Amino acid sequence: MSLAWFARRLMLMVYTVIVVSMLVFAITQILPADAAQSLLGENATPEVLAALRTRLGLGDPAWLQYGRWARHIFTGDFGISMRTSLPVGPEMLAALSRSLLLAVSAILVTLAIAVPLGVVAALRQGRLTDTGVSLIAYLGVSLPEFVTATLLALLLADTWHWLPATGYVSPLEDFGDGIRHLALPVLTVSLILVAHVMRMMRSETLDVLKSDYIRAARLKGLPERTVVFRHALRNALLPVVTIIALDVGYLLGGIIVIEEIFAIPGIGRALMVAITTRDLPSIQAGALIMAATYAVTNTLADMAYAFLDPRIRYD
Amino acid sequence: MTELFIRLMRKPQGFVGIVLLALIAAACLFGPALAPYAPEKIDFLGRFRAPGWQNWLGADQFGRDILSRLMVGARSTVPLAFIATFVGSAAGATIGVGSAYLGGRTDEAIMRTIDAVMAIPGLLMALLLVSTLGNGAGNAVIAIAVAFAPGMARVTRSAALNVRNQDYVKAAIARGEGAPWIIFREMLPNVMAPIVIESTIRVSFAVMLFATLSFLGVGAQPPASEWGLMVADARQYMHQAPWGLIAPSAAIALTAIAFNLVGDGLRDALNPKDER
Amino acid sequence: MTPVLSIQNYTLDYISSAGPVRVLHDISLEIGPGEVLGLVGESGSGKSSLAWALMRHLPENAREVAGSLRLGDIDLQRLSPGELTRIRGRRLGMVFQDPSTSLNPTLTIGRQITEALIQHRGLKQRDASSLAINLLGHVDLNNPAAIMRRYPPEISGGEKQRVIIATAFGCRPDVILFDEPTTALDVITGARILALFARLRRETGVAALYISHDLALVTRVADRVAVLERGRLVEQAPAADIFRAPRHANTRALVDAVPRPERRLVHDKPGDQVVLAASDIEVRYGSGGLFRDAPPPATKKIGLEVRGGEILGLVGESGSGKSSMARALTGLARFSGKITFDAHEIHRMRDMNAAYRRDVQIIFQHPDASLNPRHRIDEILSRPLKLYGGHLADIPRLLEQVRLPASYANRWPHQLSGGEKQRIAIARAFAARPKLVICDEITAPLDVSVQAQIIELLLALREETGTAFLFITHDLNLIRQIAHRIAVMRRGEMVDLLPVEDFDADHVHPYTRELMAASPVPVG
Amino acid sequence: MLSVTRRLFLAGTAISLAGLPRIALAEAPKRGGVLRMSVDQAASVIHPMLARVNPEYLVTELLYSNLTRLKPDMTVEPDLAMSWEPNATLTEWTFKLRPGVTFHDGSPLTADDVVATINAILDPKTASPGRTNVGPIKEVAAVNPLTVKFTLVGAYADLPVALTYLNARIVPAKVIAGDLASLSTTANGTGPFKLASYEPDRRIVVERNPAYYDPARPYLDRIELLVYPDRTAEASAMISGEIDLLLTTAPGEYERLAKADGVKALRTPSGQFLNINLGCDQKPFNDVRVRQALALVVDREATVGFVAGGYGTPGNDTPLSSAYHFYKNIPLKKPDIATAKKLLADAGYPNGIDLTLVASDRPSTRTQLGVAVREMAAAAGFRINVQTMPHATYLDQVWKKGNFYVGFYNMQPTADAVFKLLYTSDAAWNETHWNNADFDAVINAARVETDEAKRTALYAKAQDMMNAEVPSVISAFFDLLAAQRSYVEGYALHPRGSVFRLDMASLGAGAPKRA
Repeated sequence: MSLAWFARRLMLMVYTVIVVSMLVFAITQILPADAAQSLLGENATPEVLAALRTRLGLGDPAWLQYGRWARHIFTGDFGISMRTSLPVGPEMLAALSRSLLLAVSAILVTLAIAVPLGVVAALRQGRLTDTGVSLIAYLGVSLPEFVTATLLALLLADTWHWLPATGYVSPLEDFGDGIRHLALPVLTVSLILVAHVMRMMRSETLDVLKSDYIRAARLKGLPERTVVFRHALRNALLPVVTIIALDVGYLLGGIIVIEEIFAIPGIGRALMVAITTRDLPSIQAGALIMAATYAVTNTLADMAYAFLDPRIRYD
Repeated sequence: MTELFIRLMRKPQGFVGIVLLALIAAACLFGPALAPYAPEKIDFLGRFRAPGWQNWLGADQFGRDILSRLMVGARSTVPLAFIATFVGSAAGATIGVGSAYLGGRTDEAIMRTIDAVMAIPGLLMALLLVSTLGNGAGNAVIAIAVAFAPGMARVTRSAALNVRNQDYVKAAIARGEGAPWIIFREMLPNVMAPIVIESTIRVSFAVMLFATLSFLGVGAQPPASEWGLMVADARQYMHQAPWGLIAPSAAIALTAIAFNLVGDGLRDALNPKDER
Repeated sequence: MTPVLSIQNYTLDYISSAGPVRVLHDISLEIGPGEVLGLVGESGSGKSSLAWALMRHLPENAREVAGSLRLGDIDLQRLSPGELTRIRGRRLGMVFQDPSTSLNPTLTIGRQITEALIQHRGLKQRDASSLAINLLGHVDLNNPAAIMRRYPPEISGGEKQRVIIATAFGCRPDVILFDEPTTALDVITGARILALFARLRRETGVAALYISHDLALVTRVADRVAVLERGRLVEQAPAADIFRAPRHANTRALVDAVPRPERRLVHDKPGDQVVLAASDIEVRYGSGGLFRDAPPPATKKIGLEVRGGEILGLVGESGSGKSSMARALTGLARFSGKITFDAHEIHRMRDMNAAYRRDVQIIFQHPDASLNPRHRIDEILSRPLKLYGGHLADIPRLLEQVRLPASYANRWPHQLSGGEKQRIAIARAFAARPKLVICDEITAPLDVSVQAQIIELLLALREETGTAFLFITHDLNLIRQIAHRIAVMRRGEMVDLLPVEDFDADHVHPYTRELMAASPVPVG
Repeated sequence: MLSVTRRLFLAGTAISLAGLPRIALAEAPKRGGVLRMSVDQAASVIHPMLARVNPEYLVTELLYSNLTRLKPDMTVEPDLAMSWEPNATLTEWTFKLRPGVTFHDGSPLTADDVVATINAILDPKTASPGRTNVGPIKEVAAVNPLTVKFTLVGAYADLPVALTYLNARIVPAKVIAGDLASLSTTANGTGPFKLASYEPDRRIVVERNPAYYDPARPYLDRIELLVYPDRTAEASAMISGEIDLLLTTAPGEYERLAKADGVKALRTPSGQFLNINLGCDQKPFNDVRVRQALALVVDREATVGFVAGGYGTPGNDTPLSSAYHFYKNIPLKKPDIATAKKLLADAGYPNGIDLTLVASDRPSTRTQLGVAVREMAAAAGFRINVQTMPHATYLDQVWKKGNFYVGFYNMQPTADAVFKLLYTSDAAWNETHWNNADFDAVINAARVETDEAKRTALYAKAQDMMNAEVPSVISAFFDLLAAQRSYVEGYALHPRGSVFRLDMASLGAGAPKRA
């Protein structure tokens, strides 16, 4: 893991962002029912539409628009929202911070639940615990977020009144209330993630338990406890770093629905609103920021993995 | 083939999965014939009728029979998810095998670009595409296929790269075989197993993604009885008529579970562990 | 004298879906104090199962049908899990086949030694560390304190095996099981490990069960040798006697199959005409990038000539570049340099025309990988016939040529044994009626008896067709039996190219000499 | 005599000052407290001239004031204007401004501000949705700092009503002269509240304007607006006490809210309606019999059930509901499949007719109406394919262009406003192209008629004409549904749907303390 390796990894990240920016721009450029129309709604008149289109630069060739857009983004300027007339960048980043709070909480909860369950299932392979864990896992990966969210809200909030159904309170303003409001969305996201991570954790643990070095450790006469905790767990946990990083991709997609349902003003909902109102700068900025978040997370995960795993470190 | 099927049926998850799939297939094939009511027949007096002898799974806000809508809706949910996965998998597999065969810098460039595209979450990609192409089931299928292709390309490519390094492929190259023979006769048959396993599991994602798009209002459109759309409609009345929400949710979950189970079963059946 | 380890009438079954399969029949063995018993057998003979039974690490489908396993006065079969941890490592140590997978890659070497010492010798961490440093020094590792802080991926395979040996000896067990401890290592490294074993044994007087497929090697390290065949013990004899006077027919076959350089199998002279001449062949894998240095070439300007009907041996350890030569000559790797074949000059892969590809055939190391699992045997054999001209009706003849029944045409590769698969690969190569066949380690994964049959087949085919061979191997003894000339490669360079008769001469390269010394020749 | 009645009828004075109903109350409303309320979509535009949807109208109403204000009975009361008076021909109107009113930045309100505001709204470059809704204004001029004179294009009796229009909030002249776009992110009005923070997709906070012209109001210290895009979630938040007031809810949620402890469900009939627009200038709807046939297949009572969850009133193909001042109670059309079939056959479609009905996806009731009508109409031989599309696409491709699609409209302040918006030949949104000269004449006569009885007769005639000729099928009016915690006092649902009067709201006993 040399400096060159770092540099290469960073280059890849930059390449990712560039490819995504082009892709997002290309897709949004050919959106039908152009932005000016949707901006003006029922009150559009031809002359007003024309004026607005010129102002938004919608008439220029695509590559010119892309160049202008990319240049502005490079300087940190994501443009002005067509919908709210506010600068898109700060809005999206603020939204992202709220989404990240949700995402990070969900990942922590997931790890706390999924890792022990996965390991236990692997250690009790084929027994009742394992079957139970597998059933939960199947259920988790087979329920779409909107179903889980609805059912959880129906039970935990409307029927049993344990948690607030929706809404967002910044934990910075009121910590307790903020956490209470995060509980349901975090639970929903976690349920799906737990299913996934648990399955991975189980199969990783099984693989590690089958490995030669675990056999060697056992035959060295180490107690089972030491074998599992010192030798197996560590190696089984390492790939989870990468799995979690890849799940961030799912997570970022999933929060679109979660935030919509739970009224969390995060980047997912910002994107959903932007897409329904054809707010081009917001769509472009939101999608780019989301993809960049994913790229950065993965780069960091790769680096963390390389740092933690001597196998990679000295390749 | 039959041997594979027997192996699949012998595993509990394979067995349950196959039985569920058979039920779903029956609903797709004979749903409209078996449904007790026309799926779009409205009944003013039957609005929000609870499950009972008249409507086994209850009725929705238009008094439409939920069971009938589910049975007919299977046709507008599962086959579409299937098609989307198939198209996405085929495209992804072609890119993956091709990339592995070409190797070197071309492979590197293709895969790095695929990685980059995968930085856009699937749902977001699908949303962007659907909003470009226009709402509707057909466009949702295209969007899901496009969203799936990069992932499939990556899975296929890693399997194909493995095969590419096998001596039988090298032997074919050393013999002077042409590229089409090597790709389609030597490599592809040997990467089919991971492709089939991955695709099967992805059908369940497709069912869910399709339902999610419909839920967000950009997939199937009313009055279609697509399951995700049914959930979205029923959500408004979930406190009045929770059965309207639960029935299609359960249908989605069961379908997804079925494909997951069969996918896992196939994984076991196609890679039989050696018995010492 | 009471034996330290005794196996009495031990019988073991594995339960498979087709019913129980017997893997060990009524085995009785004893190891006395300070004795090394060699256990030899080919793959599937049950030698590893015996080791696992002793270590109490049998798979779940194993059923111990009869017999007893005793370590001194301990009945191994009756140990509770808790008691077992006090026996394993402490009284009964083990050294494994593949050192690179037997150490946990994410724990430091120091940790992995000291945890055993703390567990079994009741030491404090600090004492365990200083003892570990001593032990590592004792197995001839340089700078043991630094090694303690390293992770397994940071040290070489030989060093890892030394670490494992140090751990095993450090706990002062009564008996150590060695399960093919040098098989995964290069010849020279393996020889050094054996020397280390000999020294430690002398010093500690530990008893050992040494398991190997290599009869020649076992006769050199063991006091007594037991030969296992398909789960039955066919012979037990002092090591010195077994080669000289094998009593059992199976043992004799095994002994005969062991390659010995002095027993030449080829007696003719090659022709004078050069079939293939290669000069300045350089192979590089991958190229430099923006942030990446180009890797060193796998072969550095190698030149060689193969004459008509000649067997040219190419010998080297792993990573020496010998396989890269095979890839370059068959157009599987990019290369620079020049190949002249039948007056046709080749400078790059593209220059290889159909005639060249027909005339130069390659057979690969792994029979499992060289046949497409999705093609039947007849389809596999039909390809060269279709490409180079020939009749599908020839397929039975091709099978017969490699001593296989014609009915095999309808089979799938997975229905064949390893040796049979390799025969199909040979048949496929000879279907093209080649002038030169490149054999890339084709016998390495096979048992010696199968290896001998394959060699016999190749030589017979050579008689019939007059084909020349470029025979790539790491086994110097084997190649000295059959080659006319032998090239020795090390780290991409050719250090020697000698007629086989000259190998005992003085002017051989020191590396070649070292290689010869490391290749175990049977005692007797 | 005439001029006196006219004056009484048309002119407004400060005598009927807002807050009058309060006098009847024994206790004065409690001052102070924080009201937390929810809206179902973000108020993403707080520029008063550009606001388009209810949450935006709410925010601009809190921050700004109009000259006049619409009362729940759809008549006007003074706001920034103390009084007004037309000339005899109703072509010139003079408004007297309230003295001593200041903007949030402390500068005084003058006639120049009013003139600049009206001119900006009328300027097409501003692209204000209110441009065609503030009345037929030709010219507006300041007579003196507290007097403004409007000169109209023609006679118009409803100018004071028109000036209540939701975009006609008065903004400072200097902002208009300077950076009008700055109002998208900042606010400087004369309204009861001042903008404290603006995060459109998360939370908008307004605080009491201490310099508001009525020293008694507002009662609340602060109002927080939260966005709850999901109706179910919004209702759950209300039930759990997260929010004190929600502006609008769905029928399904209304029943749950009505049952919940501590929640008061609010409901008022309104003129908000869904219709099916029929292109009267194209086949097949250029034949009145096809339109009549379609009108006869729709079960209006059932439609109220299907589309409005029972919370509404059946429509009779005229845009006036009982909430309008000039509503005429015509016997409700009953489904008559036989007659409908005969009409269709007469029109040349004995074997039925294939049609594609377009419904945009917002609000979802458009599609519900489409689905219900499709099934109802099937019996008479209408084979309707319902096509849904995103709202933006609909606006771009179908709206005002298509000949068979679902429309959705808020209640307008006057009968004239709704007819002139949708159904006359010169309507702003002449979607049906009915272009009935007789109808135009009736409407034009009514808008300059000052005699209440004659005016009622004219509008009755207009409603009869629409009922008979069916330029669009109007089968259901929605009731407005909302909810509040029971400790919220002084809030009443306004049938217009986009007037809120939160300056009247206060928190009674039992309200939670909020920082």
